[in-house]
Amino acid sequence: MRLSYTKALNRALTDALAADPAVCVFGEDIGAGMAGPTLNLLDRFGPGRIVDTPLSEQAFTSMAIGAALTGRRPVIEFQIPSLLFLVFEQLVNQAHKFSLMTGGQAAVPLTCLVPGSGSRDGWAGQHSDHPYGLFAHAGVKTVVPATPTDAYGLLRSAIADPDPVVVFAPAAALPVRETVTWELAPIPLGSARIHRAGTDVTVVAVGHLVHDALAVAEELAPELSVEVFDPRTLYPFDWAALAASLERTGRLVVIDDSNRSCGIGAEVLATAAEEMRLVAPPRRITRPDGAVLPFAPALDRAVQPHRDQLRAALRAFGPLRPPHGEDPAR
Amino acid sequence: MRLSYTKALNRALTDALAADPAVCVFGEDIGAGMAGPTLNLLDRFGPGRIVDTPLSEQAFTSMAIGAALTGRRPVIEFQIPSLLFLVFEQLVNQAHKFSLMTGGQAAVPLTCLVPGSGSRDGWAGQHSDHPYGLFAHAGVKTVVPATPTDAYGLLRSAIADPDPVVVFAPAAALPVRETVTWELAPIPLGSARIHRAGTDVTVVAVGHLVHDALAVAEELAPELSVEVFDPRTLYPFDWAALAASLERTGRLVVIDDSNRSCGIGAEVLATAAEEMRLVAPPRRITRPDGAVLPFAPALDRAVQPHRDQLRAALRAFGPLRPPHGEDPAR
Amino acid sequence: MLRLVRGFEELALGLVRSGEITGGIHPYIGQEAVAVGVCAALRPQDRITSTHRGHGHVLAKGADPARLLAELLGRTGGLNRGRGGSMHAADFSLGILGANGMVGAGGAIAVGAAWSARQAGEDRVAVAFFGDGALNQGVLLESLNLAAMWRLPVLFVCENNGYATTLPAATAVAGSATGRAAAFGIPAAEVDGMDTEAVRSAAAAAVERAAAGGGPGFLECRTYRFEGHHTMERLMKLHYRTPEEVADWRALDPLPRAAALLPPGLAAELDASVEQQLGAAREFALASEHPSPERALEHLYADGLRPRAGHRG
Amino acid sequence: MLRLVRGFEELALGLVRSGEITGGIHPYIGQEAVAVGVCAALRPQDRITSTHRGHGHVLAKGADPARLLAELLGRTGGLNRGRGGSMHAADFSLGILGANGMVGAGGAIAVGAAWSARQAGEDRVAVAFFGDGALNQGVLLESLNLAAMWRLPVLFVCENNGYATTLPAATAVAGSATGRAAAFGIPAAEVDGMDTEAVRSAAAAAVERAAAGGGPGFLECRTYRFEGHHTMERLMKLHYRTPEEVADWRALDPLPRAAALLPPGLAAELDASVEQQLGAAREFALASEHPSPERALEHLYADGLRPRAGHRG
Ligand SMILES: Cc1ncc(C[n+]2csc(CCOP(=O)(O)OP(=O)(O)O)c2C)c(N)n1
Ligand SMILES: Cc1ncc(C[n+]2csc(CCOP(=O)(O)OP(=O)(O)O)c2C)c(N)n1
Ligand SMILES: [Mg+2]
Ligand SMILES: [Mg+2]
Repeated sequence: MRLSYTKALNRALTDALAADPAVCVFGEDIGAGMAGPTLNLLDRFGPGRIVDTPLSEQAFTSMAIGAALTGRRPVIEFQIPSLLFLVFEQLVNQAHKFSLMTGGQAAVPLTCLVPGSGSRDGWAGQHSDHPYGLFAHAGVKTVVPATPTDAYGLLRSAIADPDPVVVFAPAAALPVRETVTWELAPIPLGSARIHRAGTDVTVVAVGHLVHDALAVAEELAPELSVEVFDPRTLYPFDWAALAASLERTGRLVVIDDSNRSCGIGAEVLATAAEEMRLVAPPRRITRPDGAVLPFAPALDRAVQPHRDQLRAALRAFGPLRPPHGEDPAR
Repeated sequence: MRLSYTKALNRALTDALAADPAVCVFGEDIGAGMAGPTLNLLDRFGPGRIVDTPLSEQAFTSMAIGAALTGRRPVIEFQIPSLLFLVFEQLVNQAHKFSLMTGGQAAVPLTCLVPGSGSRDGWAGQHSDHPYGLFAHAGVKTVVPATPTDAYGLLRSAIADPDPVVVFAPAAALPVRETVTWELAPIPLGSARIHRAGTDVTVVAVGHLVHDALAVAEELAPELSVEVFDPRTLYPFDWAALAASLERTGRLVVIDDSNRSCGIGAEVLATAAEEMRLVAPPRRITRPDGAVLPFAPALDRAVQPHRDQLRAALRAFGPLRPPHGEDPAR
Repeated sequence: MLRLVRGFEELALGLVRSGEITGGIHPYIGQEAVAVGVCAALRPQDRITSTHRGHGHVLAKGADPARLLAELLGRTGGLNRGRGGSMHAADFSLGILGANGMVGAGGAIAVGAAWSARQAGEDRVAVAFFGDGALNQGVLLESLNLAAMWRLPVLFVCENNGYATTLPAATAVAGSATGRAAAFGIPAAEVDGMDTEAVRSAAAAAVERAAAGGGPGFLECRTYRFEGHHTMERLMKLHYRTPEEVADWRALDPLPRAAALLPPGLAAELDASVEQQLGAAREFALASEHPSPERALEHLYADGLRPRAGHRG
Repeated sequence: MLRLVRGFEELALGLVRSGEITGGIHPYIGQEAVAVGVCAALRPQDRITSTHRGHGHVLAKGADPARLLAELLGRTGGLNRGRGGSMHAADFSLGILGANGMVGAGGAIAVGAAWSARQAGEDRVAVAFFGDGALNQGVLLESLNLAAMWRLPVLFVCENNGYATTLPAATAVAGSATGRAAAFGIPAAEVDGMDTEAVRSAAAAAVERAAAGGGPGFLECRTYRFEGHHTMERLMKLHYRTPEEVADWRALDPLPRAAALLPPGLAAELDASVEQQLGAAREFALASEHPSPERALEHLYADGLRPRAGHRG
């Protein structure tokens, strides 16, 4: 089966709705399935569970919290990433805190799905953020799948999780397709995936950048052996897997399409520097500090991390596999 | 003159209002001066400039943005740190972005002041956050003064700045008093302050923790020479000063009262690991990942960084100044 | 119940003064008729969301005063095991979805609970308590629209005590509370919030209608808090209310008003039983254990995920 | 002006189709009478905030079509130097505080501009344009209260085109737009949004009152967009409107209606001049330079602060 990323999200929602009558979906224009993941859900599950909402993000998010507190498993689809700013209070100060504040009486099994996070050509400053780092800082479970299979499996786990989870589906990952010959299944939150094994450098790539990292790793294969590490879940992060990878490579580059300061790139570098094996200074490739995406397409692209930067960062470790096959770093 | 931190904020507002008729203040219960910084402002400057607002944080923050776009220099006082979550869209997606999105036509000289950020005994989960890292990630100028003099000087600069600035006045710093024999004056944003010179370890301490770091540094003086580095502004960070400090010490500990993952502690460690001189793995002392402050006072305190942890982290570098005066690390 | 709520608050005030309750409280004294009247109209399966000034609602919906008091004291025997304190007290087993530290936040949560009940096919009404200050909070206004549009079984109870901290409602709320609700198509009534029976009967009508599928209701209860906004206010010199105004409202105290309706002797009997109950509550609460600091982050995640500590070793 | 706005959108639609405008636009076609009518009632010093569907407002308030088009093309000659694009087009020199990508956000910004003018002692009215979808956005509802409470010189213009993307206003807005405004004490009128003159005269009355210190006003303009929500809609099969409904509204097209009022011959003359103006705009815009990628973060901070790059070297 040929599976697109968006279709995988749609399948995950469909399967979750079919499996558990407590699952329901809120969002704008989801009846029409405008963004893709909710296509045909209204026909199949009806307006009692697929709720087209007015433009009241704060209230319908709070409603979903109220529903989650009383036995439902709501999913909210947000049309644009910056809507998460609008409901930041609801997610971080309410949903995230209920369990502790009530001494374990309450749980908020709420999933927020953002199909099309990050830059979409021409959507400009207010629609192009990639704010996953904010949720990782707050401690809300945060997922950024890179492939259709992972999108399916992680979204299923997010919906099944008893805590709030935010799932970012990067716009640049939506066109990804996979030929799927296996059974789609839930993938546990908090487990990383090594897409490509390597021995010289670990590249931690987030979301759509996994595909860029794989391409660059292939390209540089004659020069150095790159391990491509996809955390999949940014919070909780699979630190054990990262430590194991760095045990092998000792070198680290993070490529992450969010703002530099206090981003997930910072967290990975910091934790590695504190606790893990590093034989050379780690590097990160990110958006600039405080980035706002300018409209003009060339400027928009200039603000996002790209392959040239990754290539340069990898080569900056110096020649690790000279043509003769010796390895001067060992 | 004996100056308290709160009084310093009050003086800064008074002087800024007196100096520039475009300065105005919005906030809840500011007429009564309930939180301290706005005491007596209403009497002196009148309701045309000191605006007691209804509980409409989003609208009055947007209003302040509208006023800032059209020539005013509004200051907003927020009663509790989590109100920043409620206006995250306004600050990050509107105020921060206007300058770039308009191609430089517009500026938003808006100052947000949070007197009493972080934990206040007994205020529990929703009132005890220290969300400065969120703004540093977004790229909004972020200031956390540790002393009355700095509180005065940085707040004056924040108000004079053409961009939005968020000023956090940690609850635990409010009781700090200083005997001020100098002229209070603006202090430029983005410049760090070294409170205590040292040669063995640099402790980057944020806000009220500067005072804890100083106490621990004194206490451990016989064992090791600690430099206490107060960034004062978390964004933009004074990287040059930090690099210079690490050039001297080569060892780094950050103590920061915010959540660990993707916090300012992560940023400092990451940047140091990437670009600066480190002779030992850096460390950070923070709140735990995803922390929510429990109500019971002993639990609340257990979640905040404290001196014991700093002491332990410093001692973990091993004996640097043995009784004989030799320095095995050199 | 009026007496219990009043007595509880007086007890708590004493424990704030003696330093045993950390952080103070927002006393409910004066407003008891609202919580008691509304909750008297509710069925056990109904749910409520409350506010920063929540003790009255929590007690009136049936929470154990001993466990509420233990919560205010931060003890393991507390409703929330000492993790929530005054502003987050909750008892989910009784449909008390919690006090809330954010003004207006409970409104839409209650709407969600109402939606949830309908989706689950359960006959439950949800009640949102909130103050006049919350009338200007966007999320609350949004939630009026959703409740109306979807005809949800929810009752909005605005306790208009005339002030949001120091800000008079008269200078904060354009138009009227009931006018706003009506503009969203929600039947709205103004009630004397110092009269328990008036509140109860208005609430009962609204609950009955909501339960029967008639959609949301809205009550504005005119009331007054006799104490400061927060216990901390005693340390400040604030002049936002005149002593005369306070005295005028104190004259409307719902307690004597309710007592006057009782058969002779019963009032004293009730007083005695409340006193006994509160004495026991005090004893229980003060004897309850303090939670141990190592367990500070227990319950942070419902799946038991243990977060990384803030330091190593 | 009606023709200019219509012609501009048609030109822009062509450039979207040919791929020269990246990301598409939210076409204003059909709603021109609102922007043109309201802005005809404004004085040069007055200010506006606009929406994601903002071209009409920006042009009607006087922006240069050539520079607006260059903006949509992301060129340095654009109003925002190519940094904003369709959803953020602004001309502060003309009091155009910008289109805005967040529904409802412009409302309270306009209230702030009105407050600002009053505080500065200037006679300026602020106008907030927004759609029916924004009627359910908390910040907008909050801003109605602030404007009313403080009697600010602001005019709220709700362009009710019947839909928020695919969601019919009838299933999203409980009560009515004007009823909501009235509940906050704001004089509110419903106007035929397909009739430029009706809109102009209603707006003029409200602006005059606001400027004279009479406080805010609210107009609900019933209108319709003839095109899809966004140009991308052409690629989707959506069925939220019937072809009959679209045809009925197209019959009310404000352009022929306005043309019929002109002396014979003038319409054609105006058409020709608009065509010429737009031809020149197209030429200017397509000839304008693309900004250079090294300058991607110019203007990020008004004080010139240069952020750290996202990579080293
Ligand atoms: C959204 C929000 N804004 C501000 C505050 C700070 N605050 C707590 S209570 C309060 C006043 C609330 O007034 P009202 O809603 O009338 O309730 P009352 O205190 O009168 O019971 C304020 C401003 C808050 N907790 N949440
Ligand atoms: C706060 C917010 N919610 C959702 C969106 C996504 N969105 C953009 S336009 C739109 C519909 C707006 O409807 P309306 O206000 O009626 O304006 P119209 O498009 O009809 O002109 C939506 C949902 C947004 N940009 N901002
Ligand atoms: Mg009140
Ligand atoms: Mg519309």
